[in-house]
Amino acid sequence: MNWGSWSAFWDMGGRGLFVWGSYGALLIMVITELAALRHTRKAALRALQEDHDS
Amino acid sequence: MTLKQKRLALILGGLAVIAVAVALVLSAFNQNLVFFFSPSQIVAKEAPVGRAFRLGGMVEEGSVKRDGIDVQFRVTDTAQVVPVRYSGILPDLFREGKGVVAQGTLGPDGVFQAKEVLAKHDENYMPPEAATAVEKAHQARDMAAHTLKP
Amino acid sequence: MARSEQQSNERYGGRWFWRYASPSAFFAPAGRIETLCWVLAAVLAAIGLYLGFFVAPTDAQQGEAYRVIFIHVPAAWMAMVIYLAMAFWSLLGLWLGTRLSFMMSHALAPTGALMAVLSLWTGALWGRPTWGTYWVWDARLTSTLILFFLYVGYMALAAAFDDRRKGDRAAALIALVGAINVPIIYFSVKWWNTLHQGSSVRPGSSSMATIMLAAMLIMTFAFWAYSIAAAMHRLRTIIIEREGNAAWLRASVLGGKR
Amino acid sequence: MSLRRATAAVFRRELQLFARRKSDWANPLMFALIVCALFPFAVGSESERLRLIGIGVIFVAALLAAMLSLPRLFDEDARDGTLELLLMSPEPLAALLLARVAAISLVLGVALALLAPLFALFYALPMTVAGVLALTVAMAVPTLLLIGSIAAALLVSARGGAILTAVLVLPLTIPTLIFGAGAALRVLQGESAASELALEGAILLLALALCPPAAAAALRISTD
Amino acid sequence: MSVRLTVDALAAERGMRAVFSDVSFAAVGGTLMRVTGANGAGKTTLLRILAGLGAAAAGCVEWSLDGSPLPSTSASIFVGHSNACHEALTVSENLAYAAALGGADATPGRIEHALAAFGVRPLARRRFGTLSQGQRKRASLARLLVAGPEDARAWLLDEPFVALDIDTQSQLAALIEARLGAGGLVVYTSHQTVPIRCAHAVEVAL
Repeated sequence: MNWGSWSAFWDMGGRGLFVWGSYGALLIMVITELAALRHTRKAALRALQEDHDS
Repeated sequence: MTLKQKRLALILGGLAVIAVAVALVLSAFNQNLVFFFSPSQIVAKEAPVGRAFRLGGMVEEGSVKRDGIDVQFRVTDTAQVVPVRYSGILPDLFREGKGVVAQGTLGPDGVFQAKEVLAKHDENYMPPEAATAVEKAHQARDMAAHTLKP
Repeated sequence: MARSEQQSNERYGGRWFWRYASPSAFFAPAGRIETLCWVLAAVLAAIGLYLGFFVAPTDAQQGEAYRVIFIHVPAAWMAMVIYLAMAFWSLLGLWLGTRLSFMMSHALAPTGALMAVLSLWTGALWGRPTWGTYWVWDARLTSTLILFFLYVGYMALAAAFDDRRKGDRAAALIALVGAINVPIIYFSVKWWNTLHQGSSVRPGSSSMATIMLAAMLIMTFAFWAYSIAAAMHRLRTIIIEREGNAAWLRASVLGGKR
Repeated sequence: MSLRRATAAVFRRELQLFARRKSDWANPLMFALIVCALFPFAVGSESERLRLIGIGVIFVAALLAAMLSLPRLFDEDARDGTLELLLMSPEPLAALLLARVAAISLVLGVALALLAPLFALFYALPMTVAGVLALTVAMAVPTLLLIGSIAAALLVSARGGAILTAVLVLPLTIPTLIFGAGAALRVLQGESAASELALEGAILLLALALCPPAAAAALRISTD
Repeated sequence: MSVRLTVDALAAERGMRAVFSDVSFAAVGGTLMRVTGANGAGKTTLLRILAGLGAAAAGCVEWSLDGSPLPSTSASIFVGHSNACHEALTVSENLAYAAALGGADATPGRIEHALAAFGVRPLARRRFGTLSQGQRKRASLARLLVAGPEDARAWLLDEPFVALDIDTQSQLAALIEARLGAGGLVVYTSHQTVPIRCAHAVEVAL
């Protein structure tokens, strides 16, 4: 185990801003993409459904 | 000429043009290309005076002297040494014995005045000339050590 | 001259790959691949992050800052790999005229662009503490930036046509032109300015400790799985959008709900 | 024989059009001139500083000016129907497109190359640099037009053509920009520019061989 | 010379929507073929596919001359809705350009002859942009004749009689008749019924 405490873990040897900035960006981008994927799928299904109903 | 023959002629023409292009590229790479100057080249006065260029090599062990934000160190390719002056914050990876690239000008006193110092964590990162020189020096030292041991 | 799908179908009808080259046949397998890859991505990412943060030791030179490598390098690789895959599907689409190939390239592009942005962003945050600068105009950085531009150009071009068939083929052509140009750009930028270190991944050599390398490779596989899953999801959405009139699709998508 | 006649006809027509409508070549030149004149206002007028940025500004201005004339390649033809003549010709389309780009490059390339030394005066660059700059601009303009012809062909019938052309074309012209401006920079620093010139030429030749077929394919796609 | 056109199970789509499908017919030199159909039935699309300007969604188009196959682009002259003339060039420059692209050598005599057939000979040296609409139409139709009588290409005419006055309509009809008499193949679309005498008339309804 590398980290004595949580604060040491978040601090990353003084480089926390850079490390967590990177991982945070990854998280935000992945969440954004997943949301976009969901959104377009829902829109496509809705269009299909409306097309079907009418 | 039929359409097919015309196409063939055009394709052959295109290939010929590409061949000439490749020849030009090869001739360009044959000419002397300098991205970095090594300390040996600077000592041999191959580098321009008064114009900005890049100096590549290793930071000599024990040569770094800090004075506030002013730093002086020497860059070596194990054969020759060039003193460097720099004022500013050095990157984390700047270590004695590690690779460094400094951009700046060579003063008339023979001291390299660096405007920017960039460091690398990897030995691969060095001017190719310096890398081979370092490697050769290491080999020579190792061989000397081996022969002396018994 | 590009063939129509039907012509290709007649000509290559007997080949194995043809069975899955139509949207209807690939819709269901794509769903299964997608599910598998989401699971794989999550599991691999968990293992990789655990190894990267709790097992891999602090780097001797860079301290903790090096831990960015576990996402930076995979993202940079994926940005390139996805572009190659996109160009490959584009070539196949132009050559054989298969609808599915174009859909595949469209499905890959946004994820590829995301990987390019991610590798630039993490690279900047890693470069600041280690090299001493957020950005240098170095060959690899610059060509990743240009790769991002090419992704954007591809997506913009595909969206610029009202006629979808035209948009497909036009975007495919630009993807191929870009694929030819990327190496040229890379070498010219390299010539222009070289700063990035050589690649550190050579198993067995001392440039990277085994555990660090293992964490990075596992993260790379996680990125692969994620990219495939995202692309498959997008592919299925595109099939739903485009093949909305087909009975099989209505049956499989809407059938259960009504 | 008929191939030569067809390409000559395309080439001649383009020159005739330039002769009849002066704005086709005058506007890009004015654009380049104005861009070059704007920069000193932004960065200051000391000749030391101007010399540093001069080569880059002149080169980028020349490329942008050439890029502005890309829509001229096919848009008008698509509107008046002459594009159909080109597409229906039994001669290889790539050769016809090459003839057309050659005519435009001849006019714009030579004009911009002749203006480059004038721009060099604005930026206090020595005459030797101006000469190399003229040469590299003369090579870069055809390269850009060749690469651009692919995008222009694709966007004949698409929305938002002009901006999208820039987005697609400019990243691909980076190599020619690097070596073209690099050659002039070398001469400014008193070194030999031979290798940069060779590479600039190599890129032009590659574009010459690869772009016309791609542009022909692009045109077939977008007019289909 | 004997041109032959074979169309087999042709289908076309526009923006992913099917325009027509399963169109098959064959025609040889000397045939006048009229393509009919409502607006949006795909008449222009069919002609563009025959000319090699558009791609078919399915099926094939084959041209042959005396038994040997021809690429679509060498097999026909297409006259569409646009005049295919640049406004800044003179009429004869425009015609010479069209002829050179078509693979023919257009001598000034030929061009004048072609213009004369449509009664616009004096316009040869005028800029196309200065002509009236009717003059433009006639001048652009002269393109059909510039290559000369030995030119074997089929004529594909999309609404050729639109915007023509009665005189010009009959001039064009006469030229089409002459062409058919010489063994040429003419395919056209038209909403108007302009009488054209010919031995072999076929109608394709879309």
